[in-house]
Amino acid sequence: MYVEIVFHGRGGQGGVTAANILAGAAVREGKWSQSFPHFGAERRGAPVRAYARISDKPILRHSQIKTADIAVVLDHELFDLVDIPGSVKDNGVIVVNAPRDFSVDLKEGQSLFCVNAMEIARELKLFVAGWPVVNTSMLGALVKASPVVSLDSILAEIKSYWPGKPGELNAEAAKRAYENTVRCI
Amino acid sequence: MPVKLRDFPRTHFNMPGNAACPGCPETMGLRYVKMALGDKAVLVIPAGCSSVIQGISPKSGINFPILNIVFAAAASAAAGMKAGFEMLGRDDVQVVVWAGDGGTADIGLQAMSGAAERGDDIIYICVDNEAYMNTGIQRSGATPYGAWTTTTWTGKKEHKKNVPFIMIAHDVPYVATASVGYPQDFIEKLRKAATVKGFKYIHLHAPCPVGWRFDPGLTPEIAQLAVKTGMWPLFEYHNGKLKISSFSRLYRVKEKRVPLKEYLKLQGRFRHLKDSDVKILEEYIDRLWAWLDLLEKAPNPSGTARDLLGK
Amino acid sequence: MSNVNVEEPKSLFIAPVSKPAPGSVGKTGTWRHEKPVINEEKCVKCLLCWLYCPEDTILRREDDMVYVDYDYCKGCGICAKVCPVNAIDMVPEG
Amino acid sequence: MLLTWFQRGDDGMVVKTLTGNKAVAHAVKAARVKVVAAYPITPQTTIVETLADMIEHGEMNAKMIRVESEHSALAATLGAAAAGARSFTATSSHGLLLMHEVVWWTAGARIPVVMSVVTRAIGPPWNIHVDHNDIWDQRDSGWIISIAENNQEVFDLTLQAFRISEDPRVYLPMIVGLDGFILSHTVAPVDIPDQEKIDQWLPPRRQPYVITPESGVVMGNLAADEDYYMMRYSIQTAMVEAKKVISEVDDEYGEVFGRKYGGLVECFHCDGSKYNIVIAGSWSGDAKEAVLKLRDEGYSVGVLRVRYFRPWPDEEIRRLLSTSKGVLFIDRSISFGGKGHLLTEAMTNLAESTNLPAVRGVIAGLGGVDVGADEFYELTKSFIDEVEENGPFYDPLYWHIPQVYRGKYPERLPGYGKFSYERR
Repeated sequence: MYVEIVFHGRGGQGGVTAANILAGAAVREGKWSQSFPHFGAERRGAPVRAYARISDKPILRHSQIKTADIAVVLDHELFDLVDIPGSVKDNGVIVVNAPRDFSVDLKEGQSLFCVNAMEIARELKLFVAGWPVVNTSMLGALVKASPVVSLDSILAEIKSYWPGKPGELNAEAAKRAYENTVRCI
Repeated sequence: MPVKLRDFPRTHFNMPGNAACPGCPETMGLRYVKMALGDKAVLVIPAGCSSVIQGISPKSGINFPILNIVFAAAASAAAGMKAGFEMLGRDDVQVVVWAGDGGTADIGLQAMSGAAERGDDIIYICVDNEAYMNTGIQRSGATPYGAWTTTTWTGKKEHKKNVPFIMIAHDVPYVATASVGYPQDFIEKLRKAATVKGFKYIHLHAPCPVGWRFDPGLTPEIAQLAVKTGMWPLFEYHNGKLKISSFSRLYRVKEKRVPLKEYLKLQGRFRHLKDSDVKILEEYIDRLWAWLDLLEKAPNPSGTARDLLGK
Repeated sequence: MSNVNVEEPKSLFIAPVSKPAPGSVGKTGTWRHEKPVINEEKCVKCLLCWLYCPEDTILRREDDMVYVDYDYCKGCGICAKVCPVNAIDMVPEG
Repeated sequence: MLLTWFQRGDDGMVVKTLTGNKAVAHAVKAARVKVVAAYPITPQTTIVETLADMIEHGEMNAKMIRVESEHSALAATLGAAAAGARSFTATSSHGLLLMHEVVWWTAGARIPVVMSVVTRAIGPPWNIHVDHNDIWDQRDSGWIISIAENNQEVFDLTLQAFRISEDPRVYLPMIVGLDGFILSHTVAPVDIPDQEKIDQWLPPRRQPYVITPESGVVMGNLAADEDYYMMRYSIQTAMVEAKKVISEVDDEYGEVFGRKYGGLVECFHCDGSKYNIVIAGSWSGDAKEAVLKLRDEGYSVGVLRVRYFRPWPDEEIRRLLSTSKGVLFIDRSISFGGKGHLLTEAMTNLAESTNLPAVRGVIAGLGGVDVGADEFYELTKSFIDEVEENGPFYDPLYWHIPQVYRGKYPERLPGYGKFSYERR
């Protein structure tokens, strides 16, 4: 098993944190992992990327990920700014935070999974500095779309990342997202 | 507490047979540091005359343990040493920087400013011979107006950088000026500094016979004339309060000051000065004292702020 | 309490370390052109020469009468200049 | 192969997913460092941040000096170490260059300290990405210089650095390199051994002298030229001794903590391989992947990963040159007007070699240009195929031009064409 995942988000949305949590969750399962930000200047609100690798063998490579197996898109409007289908393989999976009726052109063979993480954040009153928190929800959505790690590992890692109440809340968001993620294309 | 010469033991305060020039003010100053701080001090010495004065390994002509260090890093190396001693439970060790005016006013200013701002618990002594003497008398930021050096052949065109004032602006607990012409005053100030926690700065005026072009027997006299002409006021700034030291108090009054020419005429470096240059220096002295006057009369905001910081 | 061990190096080790000692550049008495000679009859034992001597070559006897360490005295003449009773003469040498 | 040590939670090992920089901080904490002095610079900054956090929250009993420059950072580190405290600093790129004077001073003083160098390009133009010119720039200074491949090795090397530099046969400061962003900001699993076990393994600080009121030691005053010369000779002696110490420490560490890397170099299928890549740093893993693929295709090829640039692995390189038909050097640095650093160093071992292998020196990845396993595969394959087809050659300056510029610039510069041995 060897999977590469790219997280598309905006600066400040927590894409890097999501990638780190995913890497931690993989280690909980005895897998090997890496996560890293896109190494460039970051500005709040601008499109940014983070990456993760998960494997059942030690990961040797440290080079950048050009086309991933899975893309997690923290904001569906990024499709207008970034070539998201081009960032994943031809048979790749894209998981997007979007309303249920969201539609977009993909490459032949790619599939799209949708979840409305904004709605979950609002339901749970999960805001940080006025921003709805979607990154943890999208981890739930990711493992529903493709079980690269188990939901339990994600939840455990979230709770250890933010001990106490914030962890509980973020874990709940991930769980709800897991339950509500559907294939839309 | 007045310094009684008879009380000092009959030991070496400096190691004779070192590489200092005859009449050197730095070895004079180093003796006073030893007299004041005794055997609990280690020195940090950046590049300068005092690196050379120590002489040749495996002996050293300065009677202290020393960390010699690169030119720009004296204060930071001392800060590190102090931290090391603290972490090893050795709070009794005084870490003392002994740096020249180049190593303080110019290349070492940044490191010193950093240590002062952090409040590192060290004594920083700038031994000021008013030029880069070690490399052969080049002007420094601390060279006074008009002085001949080998990089200002017709006299320096700018005034001396006032490092003690810069250090007062850092709001450190102790700043003082001293002179090798007044050893007791210097020793007292060192002893006081040793009781103060935090960053202590003492600026020691140190006339250099070689660089200033005077008879080496005159080092103390020239140093005293700098004070008596008002050119080098002795003062102490402790916890936000500035006080003119006793040896300088008389010269607060302009008329009481020894005429500046008495100081200048003994030094070859000022031989070329015109009357107009002397006037510029006299005005510098007046301005210096006006500043001191302001600081002396000023309320004591620093003391209050420091109390609030709990220092 | 210190938990550092100064341990002898176990390879050929030459470090740039020294210890304070007299004569780090030799017998600097040879630098002199004039030597200070103390007139013990005039001396009032004020110790100013001892205080101002840059070289630490004015030494004190038990009774605080001063004498000169000619091995190292560089002959700067400060002692003679600071003496308030002119008890020190600078005498030309060799 | 699963991460088995993770499941061995009972024996006190803790697996964390950490960035390379956090791995450094954890190793520094585990080594019970007493004084940290550092100045922020990308991509080193999170080392300082993490240590400040640990110290302020009482997880680590140390004093942090937040200096105003890197020059001061190492000076303060040296000062603390001279007083007898185990001390540490970290920097990158321009910070390291600003510090350079004190780098030499520290080694000359023979005072062991440990410094992380998070490798980064040197400007202008500003560039914060990985490049080895900053770390190799310190090669002449008398520091032991190591460089890690992954975050686990970052932790292990940093911990070992205290042991190695404080060994009485060595008494030299040590740099641990880790690639900027590629390791410093990448999260990966790191096994942190039990503190008790670390305390048992890492002895209390040892150093040749301390500068204290009691010791009376004066460090660094003038010395006769002849004495200066012999002090330099002594540093070289210590470097030779360090080779033994490094290998011993690697063995011991392997026994105690279960991870052994091979000492000065890591030999990845390099023994007996006809062709070998010589490389250092994080992208060695990509080269290994390329090699695995090539081996699957029947090529006899391996990787010799340089873990220590100083002391230079003379014996290992000599052996490699003696037994290889071709050696491909991959340098993430260039000595302008000269060649890549790994190649330059290795060529000094050629006179000791019993064989004259084909050599190509590739300059690649400067300023963080990404070079992955696929590209290493292509580079290695074409090198081997060329040698097999045309016989051995010497091609020391082959510029692996970035994809977007490929074809627009020559890969071999005028005067540095391939030099075929037959023509000689």
